[in-house]
This record gives sequence, C-alpha cells and structure tokens, in this order.
Amino acid sequence: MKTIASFEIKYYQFLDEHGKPVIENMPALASDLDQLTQLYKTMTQVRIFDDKAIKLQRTGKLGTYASSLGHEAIHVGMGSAMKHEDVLAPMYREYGAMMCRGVKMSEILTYWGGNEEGSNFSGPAHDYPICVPIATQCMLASGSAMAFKLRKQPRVAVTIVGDGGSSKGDFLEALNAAGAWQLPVVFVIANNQWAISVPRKKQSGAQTLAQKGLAAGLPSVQVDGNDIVAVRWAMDTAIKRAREGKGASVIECITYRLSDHTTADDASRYRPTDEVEDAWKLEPLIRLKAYLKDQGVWSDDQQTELETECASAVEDAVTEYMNTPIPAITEMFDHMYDELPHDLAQQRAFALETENG
Amino acid sequence: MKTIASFEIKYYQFLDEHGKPVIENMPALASDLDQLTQLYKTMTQVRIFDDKAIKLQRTGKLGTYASSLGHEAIHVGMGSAMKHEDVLAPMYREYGAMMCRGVKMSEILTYWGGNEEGSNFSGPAHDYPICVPIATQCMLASGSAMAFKLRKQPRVAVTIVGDGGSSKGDFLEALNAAGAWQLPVVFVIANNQWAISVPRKKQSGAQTLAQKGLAAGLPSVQVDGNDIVAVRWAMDTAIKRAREGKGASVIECITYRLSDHTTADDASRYRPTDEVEDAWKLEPLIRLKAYLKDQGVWSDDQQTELETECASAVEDAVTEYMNTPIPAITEMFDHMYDELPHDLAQQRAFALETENG
Amino acid sequence: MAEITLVEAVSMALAHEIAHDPDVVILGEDVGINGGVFRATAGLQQRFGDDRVIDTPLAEAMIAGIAIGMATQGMKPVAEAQFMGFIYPMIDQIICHAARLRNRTRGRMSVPMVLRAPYGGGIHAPEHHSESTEALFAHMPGVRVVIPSSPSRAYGLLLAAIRNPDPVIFLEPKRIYRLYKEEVTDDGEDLPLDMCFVLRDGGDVTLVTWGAMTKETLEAADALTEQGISAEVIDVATIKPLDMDTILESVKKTGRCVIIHEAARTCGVGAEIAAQLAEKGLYDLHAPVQRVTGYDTIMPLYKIEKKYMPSTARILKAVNDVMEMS
Amino acid sequence: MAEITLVEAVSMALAHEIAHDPDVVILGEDVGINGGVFRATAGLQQRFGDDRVIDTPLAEAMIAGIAIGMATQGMKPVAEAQFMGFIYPMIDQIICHAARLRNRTRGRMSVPMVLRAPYGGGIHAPEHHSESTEALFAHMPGVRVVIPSSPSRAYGLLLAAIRNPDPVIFLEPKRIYRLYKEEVTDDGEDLPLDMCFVLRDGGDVTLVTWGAMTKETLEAADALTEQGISAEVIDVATIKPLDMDTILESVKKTGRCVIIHEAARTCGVGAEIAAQLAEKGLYDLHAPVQRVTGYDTIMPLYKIEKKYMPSTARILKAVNDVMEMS
Ligand SMILES: Cc1ncc(C[n+]2csc(CCOP(=O)(O)OP(=O)(O)O)c2C)c(N)n1
Ligand SMILES: Cc1ncc(C[n+]2csc(CCOP(=O)(O)OP(=O)(O)O)c2C)c(N)n1
Ligand SMILES: [Mg+2]
Ligand SMILES: [Mg+2]
Repeated sequence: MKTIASFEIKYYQFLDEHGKPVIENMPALASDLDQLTQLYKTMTQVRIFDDKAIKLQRTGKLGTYASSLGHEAIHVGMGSAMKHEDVLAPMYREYGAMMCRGVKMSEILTYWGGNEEGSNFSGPAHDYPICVPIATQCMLASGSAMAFKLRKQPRVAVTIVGDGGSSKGDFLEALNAAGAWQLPVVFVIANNQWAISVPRKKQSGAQTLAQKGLAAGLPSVQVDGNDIVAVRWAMDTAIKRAREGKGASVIECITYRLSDHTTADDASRYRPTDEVEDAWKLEPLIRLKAYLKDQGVWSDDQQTELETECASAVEDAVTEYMNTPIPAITEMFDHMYDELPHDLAQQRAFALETENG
Repeated sequence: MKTIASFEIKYYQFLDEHGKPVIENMPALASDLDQLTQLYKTMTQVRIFDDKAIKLQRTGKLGTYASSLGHEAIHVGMGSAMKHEDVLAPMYREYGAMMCRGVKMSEILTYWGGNEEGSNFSGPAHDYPICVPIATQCMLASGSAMAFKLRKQPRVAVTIVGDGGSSKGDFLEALNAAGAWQLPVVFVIANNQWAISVPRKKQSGAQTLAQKGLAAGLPSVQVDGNDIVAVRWAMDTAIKRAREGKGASVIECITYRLSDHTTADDASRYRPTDEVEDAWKLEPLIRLKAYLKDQGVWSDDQQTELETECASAVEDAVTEYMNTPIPAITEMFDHMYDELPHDLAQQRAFALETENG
Repeated sequence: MAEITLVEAVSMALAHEIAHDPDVVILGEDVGINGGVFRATAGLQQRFGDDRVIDTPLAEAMIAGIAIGMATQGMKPVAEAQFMGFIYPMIDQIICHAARLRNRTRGRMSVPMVLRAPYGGGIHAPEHHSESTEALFAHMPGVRVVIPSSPSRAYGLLLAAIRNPDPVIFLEPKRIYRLYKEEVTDDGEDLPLDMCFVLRDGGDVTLVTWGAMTKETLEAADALTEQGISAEVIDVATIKPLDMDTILESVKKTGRCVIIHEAARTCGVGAEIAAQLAEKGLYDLHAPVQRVTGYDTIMPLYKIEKKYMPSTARILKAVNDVMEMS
Repeated sequence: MAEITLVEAVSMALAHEIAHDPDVVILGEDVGINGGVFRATAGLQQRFGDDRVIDTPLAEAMIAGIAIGMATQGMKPVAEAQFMGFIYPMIDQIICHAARLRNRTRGRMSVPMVLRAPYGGGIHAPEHHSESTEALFAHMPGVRVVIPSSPSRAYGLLLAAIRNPDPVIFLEPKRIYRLYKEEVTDDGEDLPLDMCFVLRDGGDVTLVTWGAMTKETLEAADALTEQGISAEVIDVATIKPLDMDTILESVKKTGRCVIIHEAARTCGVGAEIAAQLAEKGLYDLHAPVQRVTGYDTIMPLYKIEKKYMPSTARILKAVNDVMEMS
C-alpha cells in the first residue's frame, strides 16, 4: 500500500465580516483603494438594481426575476477580473458580472421582461446570454476555451454554476474536458447553500464543492464569496494561470442566497428565518464599506451620493426598458436560421396574416 | 488561508507480477488457498471461454464480441465478492463477474449471437443484463441501491465502468447520488488504459481515476487490477462498508486490455505492440498460478486437467448456444410491454402475415 | 367528494397511491418540503415522510436513472422533471433503459415508473419553461405517453400510470393546472391508458386535441355551435398508444378533421394522427385535414408567447376553411 | 475523378473542407489515429494534425457542448456521435443551445456546427448500434437534418452542412456506407440543403424515402417496372426543412404515395409527409397513403433484425395495395 496522490482544499478569506483584514500580507487589491472603491460602487449599483427589479416584478411590470442579492462580491469579482476578449458564460443571476462586461441594466430588464432583445446586449458580442438550463453553460465555456486554445489566443472563458448545478453531469463533464485538454477556463461555483429548496448538504456528500475539481485534476480552492478581495484574488490567480496556457481551475465561493430563489418562489416555506438573518451579517457590501471607511476612502456622504446616483441610473434603465418596443411576431421567425427555410417562411406569412385573430 | 479538506489516494497490490507477496501481513484471502484455487479455476474458465468466443466470431458463428482478456481478476474478483441478493450492473465484457453470478456461458454466447434470450439468463433475476451505452449502468446501480436503502435491505449494488466511461456524466452523477444518499453501492473502474483507440491520458487530467470518487465524498482507492487478492480485498472492504449502511466506495483497478476493443476493432492501428507485450507480463493468471504453485496447492497436472475441463465446458456451451432456436418474429413485439397495446398488436399481426415476403 | 383543480387532482392521486402501495415513492427536485414548484406534491413529504417523497440533487439524468434502478428492483417510483424543458437529459436513460429493459431481458425485468413533468406555455414563464415536446416521447418504442386535460382525468390517468407495469411519461398541462375545479372522488378508480375521451359529440367536424389546448378547442366548439356547426371534440389523452379507432370513427361521421396542438408543427403528434387519417380514413374525408399548431420556432419569451400559441381564433379559421371545402 | 463509396465521400468532403477552411475542426471518439470506427475520418489526423482532428474523452453531452462552444466563437466544428444510439446525451445541448442560441440572442450568436452520426440497422451490429431516430431531430426547431443516400450526395450535402451557418444533424446510412462506388469529383461543389432528389421518374406511384432505404425502394421500383408499374422515387435527403413541393408535385402526377423509412412508425418523419399529403394533396390522392416502416419496437438483436427492416417485398406489397385501390 502506498499513497499515490494527495490533495488539499484550501480556504481563503481576506476581509472578515466586519471588514477587518484577517492576515497581514494582504493581496495587492487590498491596497488598491481606487479599484476597491470602484468595485464597491458596482456592487452597490447591482444591489439597487436588484431591489428595483423585484419591485417591478411585484407590480406586474416584469416577469419572473432571479435576484442576485448577496452574490455581489462573486459576480462583480468575476466580471471585473476579465478582459474584454475573454468570454463569460453566466447562469441567470450574475448581473454584477454582466454589468462589468458592459451589459446595460435596461437589457437585463428587457430579458426578464420577456423579450429576447435583452440578450442582444451591449456586452461583448462573444459573451453568452443568460442560461436557464442548469450547468449547460459550463460546456459552452469549455468549448469556447477549446476554440481559444486551438487558435492560440490568450483568452479565457469564465463560467459559473450553483451548488445545485455542481451535481449535474454537464458541469462534471465540462470540468473533465477542461482538465483533459488543459483549457483556459475558470469554473466558479457559487455555493449559496440552496438550490431552490434543496440545501447544500443534500446535493452532495462531498465536504466541499471545490473538490469536484479534483476529479478532473484541476487546482481547486474554496473562498469566502462575500469577500471580494478573496474572490478577486482567486479569480486573478485562475485567470492568469489559464491565460498562460496552464489550464483550468475551480473556485468555490461560499455565500448565501439572501432572497427567494426567484420572484416565483417563497423561501419561507422551506428555510428558517434565523438562518437568513445570520447570513445577512456576512453579506458582502457591509464589510467592503467598513474596510473602505477604515481606510479613510469612504464616507456616509459618499454613500448617500452613490445611492442617489445608482437609483437614478436604475430609473433611467427602467424608462429605457419600459420604452423597449414589444417584438413583432416576425421576430419569432427571423432569427431561427441564418436564412429562413421555405417551410418556416410559409408559417411566418400565415402568422402575420392571422396574428389578429 | 486554511486547509479545510485533505485526501489521499492509496494504491494496493498484494501479489506482484511473479506471484510473490509484496507485504508480510497479507489479507486473509491469501491464506484461503481453497478459495484462491477456486477463483483461479473460474478465471481460467473465463479465459478459455473468451478465446473460443473470438474463434466463433472469426468463423462467422458469433456476432461482434467484446473480449475480457486480461480483466479476469477484476471480473472474478467483483463477482465472487457478492452475495446472491446483491445486484450486478455490468458493462459488456464482465463475463467473469456474470459467471460468478450464475450466468451460463451459453447465455453469454446467445447474447452476442444476436438473441435477447441471452439476457434472460440463469443469474439472479434482479441482475442487470449487459449494457452497451457506456456508463448508463452506473445509474441503475445507484437506483438499485436506493431501493435497498429505502427498504432497509442489507443488499449491495456493484457496477463497473471503464477508464473511458469514467469521463461520462452518468458515472459522475451516479457517484454523486451515491454520496448524497449514502447508498450501498460499489463502483469499480476497470482502467485498462484504452477506450477503443483513446488512451487513458487523453480521458482525463486526473492523476488517478479513483479520485473521481472524491468529487462525491466517497472513499476511493486504486488497486492492481491484475492481482485478484487486491481486487478482492478492496471489494470485500467496500461491500462490507456498503452492507453496513456506511455508503458507497470507488475502486480503480489498473489493468490492460490485452485484446482488440472488440472483434470489430483492430488495435494494431493505434497502439504499439511493445506496450501490449509489456502488459502481458502483468496479466492476472500467471501470477495467481505462480502463487498457488509456491503454496504447493497447484501443479502442472492440475493445470492440464483444468484446461481440459474448461475447454469441454466451453464446448458444451457452444453446442447449447448453437442449438438455441432463432427467435420468432413475435418475440420482437411480445416483450415490449406487459400488455401489448392495440396499435402494436396490429403491427404484430401484420409482421406475422408478411414475414416471408 | 371535493371540488379540486387539475394540480390538486395530481396531488390527490399521488397521495392515494403512496398511501395504498408501499412501493410507490416520489422523487425529484423540490418535491419535498417545498411541495414542488407548482405545489403538485404539497404536503406529501410532511404526510408520508422523506423516505417516500425524496428531494434529489440537481441532475435530471440521475433522477431518471435512479428511478429506473428502483423500478427494476420492484419499486414504483414517480419521478418528476421540474419542467419539460429540463427533461432532455433524461432522454438517454429513458430510451436506453426505461423503454428497453423489459424487451432486452425478454420480460425478466420491467420498469414500472412514471415520469411526471409540467408542460406547455402560456404562463409567462422564463425560457425553457414552456416546452411541448410530447412527440419526442411518442416516437420512442417501449414507453407510454399520457396527458390529462381535466381534474378527474388527471386523477384517474395518473393512478393508472403509477399502476402500469411499464414506464409512463405523464405530462401535465400546467396552463390549466388551476383553470377550473371539478368534483373528483378519491375512490382509487383509474382510467384506461389507451383510450381517447370524446368531450363533446358533434356531426360536422372532428376537433382532435389534448392537454391545455382542450380549453381553446372547447371554446371554438362553443363558437361553432353559435355558427350552427356541430363539432365533435376529442381529447386524445393517451398519446401513446394512440386510440385511432375513436378518431377514425368520428371522422367517418363528420368527414372533417382539425387537429390542434401547442407543440411545434413538424413531426408533432398531429402529424401521426393526420397520417393515419390519410391511410385509414381517406375515403371518409370530405376536406383536407388541418393542423392548428405551434410554429416550428422556439416558443418566444413571454412578451409575445401568446402569438405562438394556437388561439381559439386560429382554430375557428381552420374549421371554417375545412367547412368551406368539400 | 475517383470511384468512391459513400463513406469515402464523407471522408473526402471532410478533408476538402478542413483543407480549405481553417475554422473547420473534427472532434469525436476515435476520430483521430483510429480514423473512426467506420473509417470515415481515416487518415485525416495524420494529414491535418491533432489540433484539427481531435479525439475526445468519452462523453457525448460534452462533445456536443464543446462543439457548440467552439461554434459560437466562430469555428466550424464537425462533431461525431460514434453511433446514433449514443446521440441521446447530446440532445439536451442540441435543443438548449445549438438550436436556440441564434434566436435567443436575436442573431448575435450563431452555431455553425455539424453533428455527424452513422445511423440505421442491418449490419449485424450490437444493441444500440442500429438506431434511426431522425424524427426526434426533425421535431426540433432550429436545426437542420440531412441524410445522404449516395456517394455524390454525401459529398455535396456534407460540404453544404459544414458551410451552413446553422447546426446541421448529418445522419449517415451506414448500411450503404460501402454498398457501391460512384464517381465523385472533389470539386468543392455543395448541394442545396432544402431539396429532395428525384432518383427516378415515374407516373403511377410516388415512392418517398431516404437513407439506406433508397436501396430497397429502387429495387422495388425495378420490380414494379417489370410489373408495368412506373414508380417515381424521391430521396428526401433534407429531412428538415422538408421539400414538400417536390413530393406534392409528384403525387399530383401519380395520385399515389408510399413512404418508406426504417425508423419506428409512430411519429416518424413519414407521418409528417403523410400529414402534409392529407392537408395539401388530398384531392390529388387516388388511394390512401401507405407507410412502410420499422415497427414500434426495439430493433431486435441481429438474429432477426432483418425481420424488423422494411423489405423490398413489403414495399411491393404496399404499392400493390395502393394500386388496387382507387
Ligand atoms: C436542468 C435544470 N433543471 C432544473 C431547473 C429548475 N431550476 C432553476 S434554478 C434551480 C436551482 C438551482 O440551484 P443552484 O444551482 O444552487 O443555483 P442558485 O439558483 O442557488 O443560484 C432549479 C432546480 C433548471 N433551470 N435547469
Ligand atoms: C455512450 C456510448 N458512447 C460510445 C460508445 C461506443 N463505445 C463502445 S465501447 C467504447 C470505449 C469504452 O472504453 P472504456 O470505458 O475504457 O471501456 P473498455 O471498453 O476499455 O472496457 C466506446 C466509445 C458506447 N457504447 N456508448
Ligand atoms: Mg444555490
Ligand atoms: Mg478502457
């Protein structure tokens, strides 16, 4: 009997829940206060956007919406670590990441407002749109990374799955492909403890979700997903590695889904309120604000001003969204194929003819 | 930064390629010479069967056939470790395991002879038949184990995939289910270095295939798959664990596919002959025979006698196979549903009417 | 005797069978304490325990595979795909094992499982939540496909599906989950799995449909009555096996047939029905068969999903077309 | 100009495109040094390198997903499912992404990929190696489905499939991979992806088929000639979109139609063709449409697989039936 392989999963946190550094040798980002402030502003923007989106849904102005509440550090951490030429393959609540990539808030609303035009967005044309079927986007990320590798482009694909999605074959096969071909891709697991009503511990017997990467031979870490310094540190490391041709990584980010799963869900049916209250103490904005204040680069006035600015940007986005025209019936046909096949052309003509009864 | 999980993959071998014990404290099986002799006999039977099956195929008396050459220790190790009430979910070349379970050689030939009747076999009625779509059988094993667990039966499901199959989502999802529910199932990975023409190293970036179990939180080991003492030791340990309600395990067995992938394949197209020659030195029968001889319980005379007996049993099986009637056309319809639906009844009548042109 | 909705009838059938048959087990994502995203399993875990109503990890292929494994060992799992749009990873296990193990083993093994999924559009749901791909399953030898269209048929057909010793794909028209209530007795009486239901007798034209489209079809039949056209309305209900006899008999009487389904047109189940009319009912047809269906496009996001769905008006137009022809 | 078999024509088209378009990449199990289990990619890796012809890990969903990912980033992957029986794990990625990304993004993204798979029975292969499930794909909005039936059509259609900016499911009738040779010039000329091929002109009955069944259908047509019946033979070739105009025109002339396919009958592509005849060709039909198809059973293991497959005799019987009717 001999040991032929050994592995460790390490956990990284740099800012504790009160915004205090937990070690002395902090990553460079901790002293880049301009960038941190910028990240904080984006996270705040996302939070205010999110709040508004839920209100729009509640008042019948938006369809079912998946909140990103509590995930801001993960999403903004992901998106801000990427270059334009990289590719994002999101799931369905990563507005922070999408906004870093240039997607407009109005476009996100347009999407959830039931209009495909929202996915024809201002972000990079090579970025994937929101993906509903869980974990299928991981394949797209590995596939993009395969294209980059074959074309010898120094580009990286970044994707994200939930704790729930980490049980799915698509995620696991995509990891294996990334490991087998040493692809430039970063897999983020947003472990927010719940997959709708199914708690993390029912998803898997694995002690950590990060260790799913071990199955594919990938470097895998766990970080505090409410600490953007930790998220960015791990992202930067993984992206650098990928860009240098050294292959893929897995980053499990521990956070909590502070909202209902979507506006169609009522989480009070299945999870205790004190768990949610406890989780609020760990959420990512409080600590980053505290840190910035401790560093003397943030004040209550600035906070008020930021909130006003963000709210007004959201209002503009809402206006833009509300003014987005309802798609013509022809839109249903015109993007199915590059060239409309004759049978579909007939259906299109029929649809136009009969659309009003 | 702290380490929150650590893992080791251990490798077990007890008999080296010359049949010499590699450690002092050998597992109990090493001194159970009756049982070892019995296992050796079964392995020899399988080998002689396999050889005959290939000859039948070459002479047009059998369809495409997947050889088990070189895998005898894994297959017989698996099958012999199980109780009747346990369930086997094989892939397509585990004749050793199936024979331990009571499946007749004539039935295996009937299957590869293109007749479903071969899967209506003399093994346990709850055992699964040969499974062609790679890794799908792993789900069946986890599902069976789920039934045993829910019914509080002390039964164990045993399944096997290849190195190729270990890349597939079905295997990985089945592992995860087994870990999440702590199911009584044992996953054997027969790593024979090749998936048709794709070598092990192209399947995965993982250093070992055993570590795929870590993704599901399962105890995972690697053993010398040509050493039946190691295979049985690992199987016995895993089955005991499962039967006691402690959950699933993964056992990667290292071996080599000494034959072509199937009779439809020509491995000389893609792999070097010296690799095959080297692998022959490690194959499982030589070392077990040497060990039994060293222990004074096996002789050349016995070997000759055994080979004659096995060959004659194979001849009987071939006769039985050749006498198996060709299925009637109605067989195509009569097992589709418990009760033949009316539309299919019409098709059945039509088929009978028109079968001769 | 209680007035219940279709989704409540689903719950009632599940509860009935789970109470009466120790082999019945429900499994799926969020079927436990959450009671399913549509409340189809509401209260069942609380009532019967978490070894009878089981939340699974998020992996559809696995849910199907586990159910098949359990079924082959003698249990009667009722698995759920949360939406039909997420059923596709299950197809491999359905085709390779659920539909084949009986035949593969010459009857030694069987797969008495049910796979439930809410299906269809029209509820302003996100992408992939509006699928109607029953035709894929109808093309698979070895399974049965059942679609109820009323509370009482949901109850009786689901009981039959669970009791049936072969795999049944049970698709629930979620748009009419709560459309109306009906008195359904929890008497454990099941319905046959190979028969259409004639919802309305009529002599001028046969309207064939299933699932949620029964709503628009019945509305069209009402409107036709006012026009003096008497429409026979058939709810196919058991998509596979298809009860063509009932449809052919009706067309023999009416000479005209309009088939209505929400699914994409090409190779939908409507095609099979029309094809059989062309084969076995040709001489009875006084006018071309018409299909009123979804388009061969992706169901649009909700802003214009209504324009995708066959409307009462489109049905009426088709009927009027066939009435004019002879 | 060389006389080549159908499978060689596939290789030739692949080689042509890979040589002329740097974005084309082949991926699949055993497509590399082994040249594919049917030798369809024989020699290509040796010729073009292992970054153009890529052996994958064994995971079909992944092969599809990787191909889609590559395609959306501007490459033109030609992925292979080793046999159609192993294509099912790919369906989820095909439906969810290949068929939808263009529409989902309003044309911002596209998925110019081909998924090749050998299909059909009759070669004494093991279980799951004989599938003909083209109808599943024909029902999926957003993809194209193409089936060649001769070396030259294999060459021209595969070129067109690779060049097409949308996903194409390209099914190769392996039973006739090596049935006969034909002169095919490697001139890079592609064929249209929306047109049937009329293989033989005739006036008495229209025989519609595709893939390997063209063999039995042409044999039947020969036999019919001897009986004095002139059969028009149409090779559908592009299953989706379906060129119904050619079929309808033929039936207008002949008044009779027999559709032949190997796939299971219910909801097969034959149903769609028959349905459209019932809709648009009813008044042209002098006799009921007939389908000669595989049964709604699992293709048996090889001892009796022949009895599953539509035979020339069964085609002749169907034609004689429709000739007798009027
Ligand atoms: C393949 C698939 N199955 C089921 C669903 C329905 N569904 C949507 S979100 C969700 C839970 C996802 O949980 P997780 O992966 O943890 O992500 P989270 O929503 O928590 O961010 C489920 C089951 C889906 N969208 N896709
Ligand atoms: C899902 C699926 N894909 C492809 C195949 C074709 N195929 C049969 S065996 C095989 C290789 C299997 O390799 P491995 O898992 O290592 O098992 P081994 O044959 O080496 O025992 C392949 C690709 C299949 N049977 N099923
Ligand atoms: Mg989650
Ligand atoms: Mg192998």
